Amino acid sequence: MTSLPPFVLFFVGALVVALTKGAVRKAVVLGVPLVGLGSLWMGAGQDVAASGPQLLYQLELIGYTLTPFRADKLSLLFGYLFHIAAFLGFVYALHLGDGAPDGSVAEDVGEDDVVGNGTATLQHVAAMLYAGSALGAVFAGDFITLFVFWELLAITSVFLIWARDSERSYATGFRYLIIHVVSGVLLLSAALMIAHRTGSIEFGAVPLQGAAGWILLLSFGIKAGFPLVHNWITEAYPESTPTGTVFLSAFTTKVAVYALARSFAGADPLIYIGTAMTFFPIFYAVLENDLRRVLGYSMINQIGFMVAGIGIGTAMAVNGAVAHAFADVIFKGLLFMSMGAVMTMTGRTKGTDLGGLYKTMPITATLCIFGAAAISAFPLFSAFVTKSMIMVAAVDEHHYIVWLFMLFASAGVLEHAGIKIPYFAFFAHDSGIRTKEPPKNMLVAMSIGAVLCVLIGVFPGQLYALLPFEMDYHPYDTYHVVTQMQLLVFGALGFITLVKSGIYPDEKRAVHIDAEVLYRRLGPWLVRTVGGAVARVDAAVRASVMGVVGSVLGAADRSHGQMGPLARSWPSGSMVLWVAILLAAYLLFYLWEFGL
Amino acid sequence: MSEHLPALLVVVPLILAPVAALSNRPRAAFAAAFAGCWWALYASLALLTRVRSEGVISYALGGWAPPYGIELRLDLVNAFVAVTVATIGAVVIPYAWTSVKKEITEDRIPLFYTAFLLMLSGLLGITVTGDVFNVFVFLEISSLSAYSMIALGQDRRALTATFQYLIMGSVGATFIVIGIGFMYVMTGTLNMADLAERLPAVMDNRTIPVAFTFLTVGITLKLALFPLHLWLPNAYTYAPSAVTAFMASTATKVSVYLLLRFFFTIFGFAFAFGQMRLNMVLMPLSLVAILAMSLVAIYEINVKRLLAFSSVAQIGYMVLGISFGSVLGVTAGLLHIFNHALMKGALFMAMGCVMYRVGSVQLSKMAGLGKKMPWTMAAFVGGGLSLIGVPLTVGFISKWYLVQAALEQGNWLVAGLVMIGSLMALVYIWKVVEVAYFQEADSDVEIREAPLSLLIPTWVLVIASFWFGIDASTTAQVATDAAELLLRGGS
Amino acid sequence: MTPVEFVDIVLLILLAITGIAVIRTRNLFAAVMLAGIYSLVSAGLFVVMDAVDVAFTEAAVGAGISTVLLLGTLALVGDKEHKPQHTPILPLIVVLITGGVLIYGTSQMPPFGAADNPANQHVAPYYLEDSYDETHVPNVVTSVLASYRSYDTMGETAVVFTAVVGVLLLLARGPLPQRIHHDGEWITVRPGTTREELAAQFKAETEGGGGGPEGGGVDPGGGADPEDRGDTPSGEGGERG
Amino acid sequence: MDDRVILRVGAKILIPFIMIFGLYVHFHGDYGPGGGFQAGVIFAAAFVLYALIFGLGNAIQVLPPKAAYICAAMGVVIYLGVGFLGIILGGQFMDYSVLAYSYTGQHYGIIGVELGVVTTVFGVMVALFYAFAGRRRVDS
Repeated sequence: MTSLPPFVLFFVGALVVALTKGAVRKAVVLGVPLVGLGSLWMGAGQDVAASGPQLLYQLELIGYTLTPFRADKLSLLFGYLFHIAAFLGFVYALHLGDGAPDGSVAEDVGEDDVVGNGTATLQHVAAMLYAGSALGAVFAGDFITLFVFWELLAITSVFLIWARDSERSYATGFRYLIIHVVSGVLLLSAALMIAHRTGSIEFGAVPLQGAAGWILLLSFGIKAGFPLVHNWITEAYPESTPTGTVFLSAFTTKVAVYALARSFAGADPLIYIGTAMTFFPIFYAVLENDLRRVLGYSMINQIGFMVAGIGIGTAMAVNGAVAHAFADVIFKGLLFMSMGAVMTMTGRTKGTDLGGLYKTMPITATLCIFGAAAISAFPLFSAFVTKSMIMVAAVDEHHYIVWLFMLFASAGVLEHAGIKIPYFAFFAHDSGIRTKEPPKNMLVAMSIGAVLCVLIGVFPGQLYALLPFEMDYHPYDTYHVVTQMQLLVFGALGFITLVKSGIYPDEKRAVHIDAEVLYRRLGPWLVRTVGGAVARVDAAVRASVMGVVGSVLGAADRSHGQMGPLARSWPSGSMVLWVAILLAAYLLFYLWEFGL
Repeated sequence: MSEHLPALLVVVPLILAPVAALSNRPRAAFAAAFAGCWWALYASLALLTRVRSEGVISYALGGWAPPYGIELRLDLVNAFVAVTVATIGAVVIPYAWTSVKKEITEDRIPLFYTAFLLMLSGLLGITVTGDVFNVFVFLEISSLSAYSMIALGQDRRALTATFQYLIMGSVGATFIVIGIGFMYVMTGTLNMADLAERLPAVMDNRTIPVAFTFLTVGITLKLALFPLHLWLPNAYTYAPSAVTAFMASTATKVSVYLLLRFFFTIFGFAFAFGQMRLNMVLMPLSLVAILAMSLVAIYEINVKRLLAFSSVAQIGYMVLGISFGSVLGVTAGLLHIFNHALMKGALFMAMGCVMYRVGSVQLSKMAGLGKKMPWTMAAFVGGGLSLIGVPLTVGFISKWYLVQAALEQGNWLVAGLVMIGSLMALVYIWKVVEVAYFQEADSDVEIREAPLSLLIPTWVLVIASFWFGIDASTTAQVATDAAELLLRGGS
Repeated sequence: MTPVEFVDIVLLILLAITGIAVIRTRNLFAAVMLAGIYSLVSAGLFVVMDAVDVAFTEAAVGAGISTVLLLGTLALVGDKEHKPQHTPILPLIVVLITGGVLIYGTSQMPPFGAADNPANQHVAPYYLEDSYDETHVPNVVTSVLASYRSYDTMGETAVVFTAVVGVLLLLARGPLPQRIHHDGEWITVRPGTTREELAAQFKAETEGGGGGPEGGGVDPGGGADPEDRGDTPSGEGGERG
Repeated sequence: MDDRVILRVGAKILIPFIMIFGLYVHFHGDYGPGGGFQAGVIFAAAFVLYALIFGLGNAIQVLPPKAAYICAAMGVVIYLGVGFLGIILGGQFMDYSVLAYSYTGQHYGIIGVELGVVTTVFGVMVALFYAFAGRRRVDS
């Protein structure tokens, strides 16, 4: 028994959502992911288990085979994940269109909270299409199909940013769109080259040699948030609506991780790119005040682990990468949801504006801590059973330095995501804000997320069974648990020291740190120097690129703009003169070619 | 009857022209034009089917054997182009009825349809003939009728635009006839096949490159290859909507066909590309056309003019394909003739709808139209997607072949430039979408959706541009076969 | 120099003189008359080249009807030409270079009228030898035009018809609708509307809005759409002729 | 007008001859220079001369603009009709040989198409003349 391509259900669902209201719409947005998940599990899932990879609904296009639905273990895993993520996201966003949540929101919380019906429709439809596009991309069996959904991902998701309906979100969305369209064009370019070289457009492993491979890598890299092209993540996520960010965080980057795993498993450069990604965002994250942006940096950091795992390329590493992607969608979703809840109820996400919310939002605070524990890889939480696979694989393959960096980054995760997020939002100094728990559907969504985090952490076997490669791995041995606990304890100590000495997140006191733990001595210094250097280089590159672009555009405007010689109308006499000049030029050229 | 189709394809619309003029009633003239266009569609499709199954069709007019009499000669190449022209004619003519009633005074309407029929038969006549002088004769018919129709535009500037087109078009036609004259001097024949046979014997004479030059300049002027495109933007901008849609999708395409016919069939690939290195001229010019004209389009604020500049860029794609001188390249060029006709027809027709309701196609006047004219703007977006080259549209098929042709020759630079051209198309289409969908409309102006009689033909082309983007097997097959035929240098 | 060559040269010199005179004169009436003379001289030249039919047509159309039509046009637009703003140096240089290259390029052309020219070797001899047998028309030109290549002639007839369709579309049915600038708005005015009617129309439309415009406030077609800069061909006015 | 006696008398004498010459050129086209095109122009010239001398009003009474316009269109119909006749009688388009036996068919065909040409050219020339002459000066 096979099933329809999963995106179909979502696209049809989007149409229905656009046309319905109220209870029917709510039933549809919740039903579509659940029905989709069920049909995928019972249909293609069983077929793959029984008889291996399935290529379905193939058709011919100008001599190439399009495969809109390729099901194998890798794509199925992401397929299930995206259904779950979509379900969580829609539960979380269910209150949209009901007017202000609970009617209790303070007057001055800004425009983001009172969501009218029009915006709600836009968000639901966009989210539905977005999730469908992500599924389409994951099940694409060829580069053309992939390209279509790749661009659709960009186009549909940008509406989630624009849904905030402010000048800034509009500008941000536009930049977001441009970089993703560029990514798509690069993907298409690479596909053309690959088709030209191999005669096939199958979306499979691509050797990292020649222009095609590198262009493809760059295309995937933009979506995955590789260093220097990562800015869209930290720019766009904080600009979206509270509910929109939950969707954004789930799909785009994970599709890129999937694509990398599909095409570039075992490509060495990915190890170093991934390591860099785990590493550099930490400095930004520590300095950042907007908590949703902190989560954006954390996102890059987590993807870094996955990218490095894919780069290592062994069965365990790739398994670890995709498993971590699975876990990440859920715990990062949970964190974004908790911050979204805070934002919905208070209208703020700045660390300095918040604090002390645990008094009025105890449930949200608790659930947030669950997410924080998961991302920090506490034993019995999801990241512990997934990230460790990547670390182990790194050691197995003798990438010790990489392993050290990842260890450091893991501590950094605890620092900026595990502790900073819940601490500044719910504890720290009391900001005096008194509010309520968010709407019930938000709490339900967060609870499901938290339960999943724990379930994966406690019963990793279910997840492991879904992984694409066979392996024998047990996360709960003494060595792992002890190592991780040590790391966590020292990480926590570091944070406490920093806060108590009054130097967090202010950076001027770094020299006074009494250092016993390697990362703690290095940390502040790195924050100041390396982080600063990265920021300076980044800014310089950006400024010079923008300078060049600006001057090119200026020149273009002069020659091609309304009154430029290429755009304005010419007098007839000049036109004819021009023809005569060309006639002479052609004549001379041809007589020359002819041999005079 | 069916053996006379090659002649009837041209002369039925031609005789309907004076009939339309004599009827002197808008409705009757329209009926004549409608009949002529649909007859042409039927005849051209029948001919294409026949050519595909039986090979080249030769029709000796007056029963005189070529080269003494005039021959109509249909192979895959011109049958394909004839179908393109006739398809657009058949779709535009029902559109014209409503659109023209609004834009042209009623007493002019019968003569307008007369001119429309003359232009159609002129273009078809150029396409099917196997005689070079006959090409010139029908070129005159189509050009003269085009001038008069453009001049009917509502804006006074239509007159200046027509005047310039008249001057430039006449220069182009004259150059073509001078080139033909030189060829006649050197061979004593006007029949294309006969010319191809007799030219090699006199290739060492310096008159041949002169003929070659005049034909290059004349034809590239007619097809508006940069930098001889100067007549095009204003002509397309100020012509009545239906005329722009028809002209933009057919007139330059037929000139591209002439380029292929003259340089591949008559002069022969080896001479044109080997000795004269025509590609050295065509490739840089077409690349500049793609980049510079797309850039101009980005800055343009009159949407019809924007699309006109985009047309010049798109012509660049066709010529670029041809300039590769390979089967893949020429296939890309031929495919783009058909594909661009569909998408640009749809886009200009959508702008015609806007013109009908808003009375202007200035970008500033289009704010909020996405809500007020949803079907029109959706059609624009559909055509725009194709122009950008999004998969599942015809534009993608063309670009795919084009890039493959570039890669086949290891020409990475050109492949990259084609992609950049697509991005630029994205920008200028987006510019319109942004205004239409994301800007607030003037609330005090009441604008309704365009009437169905305009929307249906527009959407026929939009759907066709998706249909042939999804199932490109037929068009691609015909174009590939035609390209192979051209490169074999004969028929 | 044979007498024919002498006539040739005289006629060509006359042609050149007339041509230059047409370009030089600022009086369009004189230019039209000179153009007629130019046609007549060309007709003479065609006679010398044994192309009697062509000469006949040139005389009838070029020197006859076209002159009348051009005079008719002058009656509508006046007979004074604006002084050109640009010096003709650049065009002159371009024309000289192009012309020079062309003369060089065509220097290998077969000599005019030689029997062994390719043009006289292929189709032409067939017409000369066989056309009478096949059509019984003594004038080969007629049999070629009206029978062998009658499809071309059909096309030419259609061209002539197209010309009249074009002219009638533009001229014979009253003025074209015009876009005029009124009170900051561009509107389309149906043909046949007089200024008084327009003013009345505006008054009716702006009633209550206060102060309808004067009749003279209407400025038919002047200037360009302000939003549409760059669309108006610049310098067109100074380039006439 | 009345004082231009010489012009009027001269024109009255000339016009019939011009027309007869037109007929000659038309029908003699088979044997010497000339044919439908030239004949059409000559007829039109005679008419234009009449209009110039006796005024546009009189000319319009002789031949209304509409008639000229119909002539222009009818000529094309006649020409193409001869072509279609070829198909109807079982030959190719424009095939005169099927119109009658041997070269007689050629004669019929040529006379037919020349008639089309002369009608169109005459009609077009007169219509053009009317179009230009019938307009007022723009800037007056």
